Amino acid sequence: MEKQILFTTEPIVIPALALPSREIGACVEFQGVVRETEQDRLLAGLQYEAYESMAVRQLERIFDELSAAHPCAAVTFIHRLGWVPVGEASLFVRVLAAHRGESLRFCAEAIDRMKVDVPIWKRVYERHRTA
Amino acid sequence: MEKQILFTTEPIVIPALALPSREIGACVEFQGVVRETEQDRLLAGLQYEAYESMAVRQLERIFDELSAAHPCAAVTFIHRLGWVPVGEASLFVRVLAAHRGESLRFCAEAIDRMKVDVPIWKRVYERHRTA
Amino acid sequence: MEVKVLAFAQARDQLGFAERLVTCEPGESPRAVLARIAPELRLEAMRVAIDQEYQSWDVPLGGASEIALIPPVSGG
Amino acid sequence: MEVKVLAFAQARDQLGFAERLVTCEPGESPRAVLARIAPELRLEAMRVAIDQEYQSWDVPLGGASEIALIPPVSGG
Repeated sequence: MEKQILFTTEPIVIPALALPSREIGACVEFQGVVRETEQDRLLAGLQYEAYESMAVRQLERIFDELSAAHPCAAVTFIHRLGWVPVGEASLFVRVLAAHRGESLRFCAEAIDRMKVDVPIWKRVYERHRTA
Repeated sequence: MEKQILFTTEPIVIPALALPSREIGACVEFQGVVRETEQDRLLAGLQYEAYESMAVRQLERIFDELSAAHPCAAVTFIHRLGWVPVGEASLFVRVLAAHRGESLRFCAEAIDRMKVDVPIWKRVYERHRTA
Repeated sequence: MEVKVLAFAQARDQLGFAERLVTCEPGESPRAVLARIAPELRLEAMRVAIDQEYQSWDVPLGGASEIALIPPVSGG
Repeated sequence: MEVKVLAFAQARDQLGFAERLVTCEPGESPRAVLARIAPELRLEAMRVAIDQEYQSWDVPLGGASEIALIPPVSGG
């Protein structure tokens, strides 16, 4: 499958959708957005960092493994690094496949696995100190 | 939840993303695209029709029921009617929620249920007759 | 009373119309109405909606204004 | 041989550096290297990667050029 993996310190710009073939029947896009409230704390935003070279390698492996289980044609993964204010996207994932089941499962499982194994970290910055 | 349901005979124009609150953490978008090959037939496109007033009513009920199981803030549903050529989208669904799990499950189940109960029909138009 | 019968997709092809006003009795079921106006139609292959809600083929029409013939749906 | 030790997130806070070159023996494990340069560090709270692959804390470094301390990840 085609794999595009990008880390950026700029606001995420969603790439224009280009279908790689006439057999694409499903396009799933996921955006993860920084929320104001996390565990009863009011945030101003989150600070992200990554071990980029290892993260790319881990993501490629995860995508290859998932693609064997849920055949998909292409995945685009963009993660923002540095400061991300509330209301802006920290993550964008697009999956193209022939069928919706595969594309939705691939997308869900890719994010689940990223949250377990891919070396990316966020730090919470509170808006108001409560203690 | 906010529900926006639209049928259109024009190519689907994806509405600009507007977050209804600072507690949206997940945005899922699904596009269903007409594929060239379906069950070994080469298609030029599909012709869609709907019983629109009933379809809207069914979709509203499905969205309300799913929202009880998977709390989400907003859903946008756009289905194209009439002729849709290969490579163009017949369906667009956007779901906004606090959490990714709910948004992805809502989106997947909404499409599954649409395919069972919502009065929309497609007809296949072959590009080459094989018999 | 008059009831509007709507036919979609293959049901429209088979009936040869998309919409027709039919005179009915409130005690009649959709099955009875269809047996009268389209005795050849195989009802097992489709569902019926009365006033935009799926119903049994055998429920009385009551004050309904619309019957729709719903062949297997295929949106998406 | 020299190995680059990388520390991310809380590991960096605890170690006080993001990157340091450390002289090691090929037979040494990451656990042994960390015991030498940061004896206070609680290794149970984090994973280690050698040349960008997760490994056991007790595997010998061999010809590795990079050790990374990976606290629990939280991307997304």
